[in-house]
Amino acid sequence: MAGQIRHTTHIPEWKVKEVDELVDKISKSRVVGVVGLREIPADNLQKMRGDLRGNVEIRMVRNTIARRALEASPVQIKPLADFIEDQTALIFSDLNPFKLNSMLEKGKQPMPIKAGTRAPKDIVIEAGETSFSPGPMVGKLQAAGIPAAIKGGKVVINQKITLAKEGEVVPAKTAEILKTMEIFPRNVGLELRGAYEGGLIFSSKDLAIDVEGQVARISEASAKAFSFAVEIGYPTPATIGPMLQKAQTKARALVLDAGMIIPSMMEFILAKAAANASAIAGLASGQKAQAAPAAT
Amino acid sequence: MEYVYAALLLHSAGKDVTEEGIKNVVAASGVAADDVRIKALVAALEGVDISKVLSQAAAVPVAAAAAPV
Amino acid sequence: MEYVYAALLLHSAGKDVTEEGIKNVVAASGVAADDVRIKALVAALEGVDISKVLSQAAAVPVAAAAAPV
Amino acid sequence: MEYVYAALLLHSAGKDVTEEGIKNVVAASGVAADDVRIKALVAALEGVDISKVLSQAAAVPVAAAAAPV
Amino acid sequence: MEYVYAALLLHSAGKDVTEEGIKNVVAASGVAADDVRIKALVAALEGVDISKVLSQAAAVPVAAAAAPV
Amino acid sequence: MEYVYAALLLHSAGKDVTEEGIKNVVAASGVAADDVRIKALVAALEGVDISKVLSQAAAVPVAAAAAPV
Amino acid sequence: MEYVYAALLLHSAGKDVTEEGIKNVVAASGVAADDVRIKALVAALEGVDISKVLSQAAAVPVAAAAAPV
Repeated sequence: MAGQIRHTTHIPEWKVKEVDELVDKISKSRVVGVVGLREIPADNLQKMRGDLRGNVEIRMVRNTIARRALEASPVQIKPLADFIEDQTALIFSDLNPFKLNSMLEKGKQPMPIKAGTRAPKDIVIEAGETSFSPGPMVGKLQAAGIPAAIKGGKVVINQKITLAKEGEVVPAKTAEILKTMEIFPRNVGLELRGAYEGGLIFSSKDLAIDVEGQVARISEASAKAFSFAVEIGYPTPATIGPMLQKAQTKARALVLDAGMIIPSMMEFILAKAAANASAIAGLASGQKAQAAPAAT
Repeated sequence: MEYVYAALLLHSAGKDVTEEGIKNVVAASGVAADDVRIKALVAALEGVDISKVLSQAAAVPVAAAAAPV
Repeated sequence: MEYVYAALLLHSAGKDVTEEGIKNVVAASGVAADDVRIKALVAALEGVDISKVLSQAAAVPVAAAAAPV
Repeated sequence: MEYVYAALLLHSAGKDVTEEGIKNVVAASGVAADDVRIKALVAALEGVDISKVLSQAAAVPVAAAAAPV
Repeated sequence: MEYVYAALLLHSAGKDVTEEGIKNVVAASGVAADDVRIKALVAALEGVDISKVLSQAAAVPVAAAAAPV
Repeated sequence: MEYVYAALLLHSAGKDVTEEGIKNVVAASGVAADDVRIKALVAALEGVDISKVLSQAAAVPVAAAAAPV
Repeated sequence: MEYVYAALLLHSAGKDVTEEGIKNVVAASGVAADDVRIKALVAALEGVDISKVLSQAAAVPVAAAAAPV
């Protein structure tokens, strides 16, 4: 809607040209993305552009221009405009959005956390030796709440400690000591906020590839399906073995519970009677306190 | 174990586990059913809650069996 | 296990687990669906509360699934 | 599980586990035998060494049974 | 273990495990029953839920017995 | 399990495990002894080395029983 | 879990786990397939050896299953 209001105002010729160019670029690209540029050091941006060349093109344009170009594009692409705010750029690629995202993630650079900002994840200091030599550093660490001591001529952290939980505001003292310890809790770089491909809009949440999660789901689903099939008694080459074993176990349990006299089971039956006897004998010999009666 | 499986088949099919039932089932398998063993088996089952025994036995082997597959 | 996966897919999608449903899903994977196996599965499912059996089955794999990751 | 018990009865009685055998045994218990389920069971048993499968089950529970107590 | 077996026999037969009961059973086997040991056993079992103890003991031997087979 | 306990009592008391012996012991517990079950038990125990089975059973459960605690 | 079951069905049927495959299978169940989720699943499974994952999943429950009893 904002776009429509702008249409009524006068637009300089150069802007129209830039928008047209972008619209053309958008229409020719497999994947169009909106990236956040906040806090990226200039040298890092340069390096990223070099690393990505050939796969990814970054276009830094004013937000109003980018927005106007997206709004002038086919209707499925328009929602990308919603991701434009603050310092943004448009990127174009032939990689699929997931690959594009992981490539951008890899290009991120660890950065010190600033005092007064929120921890992006739990900030944990591991126990162990540090690279510091004994001196005022021990006091500084201790002052920041890190259990440091000198051992064997080295500054050692005695135990693992969480300095800040995810989402907590990091105080100045903590930020300072993290910087000194060269612990950089933030990853700063091109932040893919949203991407368009083949009629679909992907948000950053969609794009984070959760390999472990999906593998766990696959394992869980297959194990569940397997147990399920055995439970309902559906025979397949995979389930028939366990089904037979289950039936056998049930039959044996019944034999033992009822004390049935089955020639092939006599050893089991005697063993069970003997185990029962040792359980009782264990109690009788004053071993009540031990929960494993058979053990005596 | 023929007789036990016969008893479980009957139980699983919702039938009473009787001497006659076991005899019929075992005989259907093509072996001669031994009356003494059947009587002994049915006597042993007297007062036994088969469903309960089976449900307690069930949990372990299903999973335990997974590996060999 | 294709047929079991198909049945669980249907159940998971909130659909009734029918012979036709399983057949369609299995066929969509590109393999020829075997009627005998489908019928046998549907017969085994008769009277089974799928959600309940799955939730009982769940205890095992959740833990189990953790390791392979 | 009727069909599985029937199969184990046959095996335990030293008979081959065939569709006909299972059918006879199940029918003798007084329930209608479902051909499709029998076919599926016999198909799944093809190439399976029942004695071996059963002996493997025996070994496992030793460990498995310990924990639940 | 004679006394323990006698106690289990009584329990299994649905009888109370008393000194007299154990004495009778042991004596019936043809050995002289030792009153002191019987008293000690009955005293130790006082307040013990034998069924519960056995059900806990049960899990093990089923499996344990598998090995010798 | 009455009959099995009776057999073990006899064995434990150093007596032969005979039909008569089992009958006497079971009867002493106050229940009517069932001849069929006794016959079946004695027949099934023929050729079984009770001492050996008990010593094997004793060896395994010790270890197995350790875990459940 | 529809998408995961679809992937397992394809794998189990010997087919490649592709976006199109999952889409077809899920659609055959009668629910609208969510392209974004399918793409995310396929992207995550790229390079994952499903057979290996499944064989590990199968092996673990042996131990894991003991607990729920």
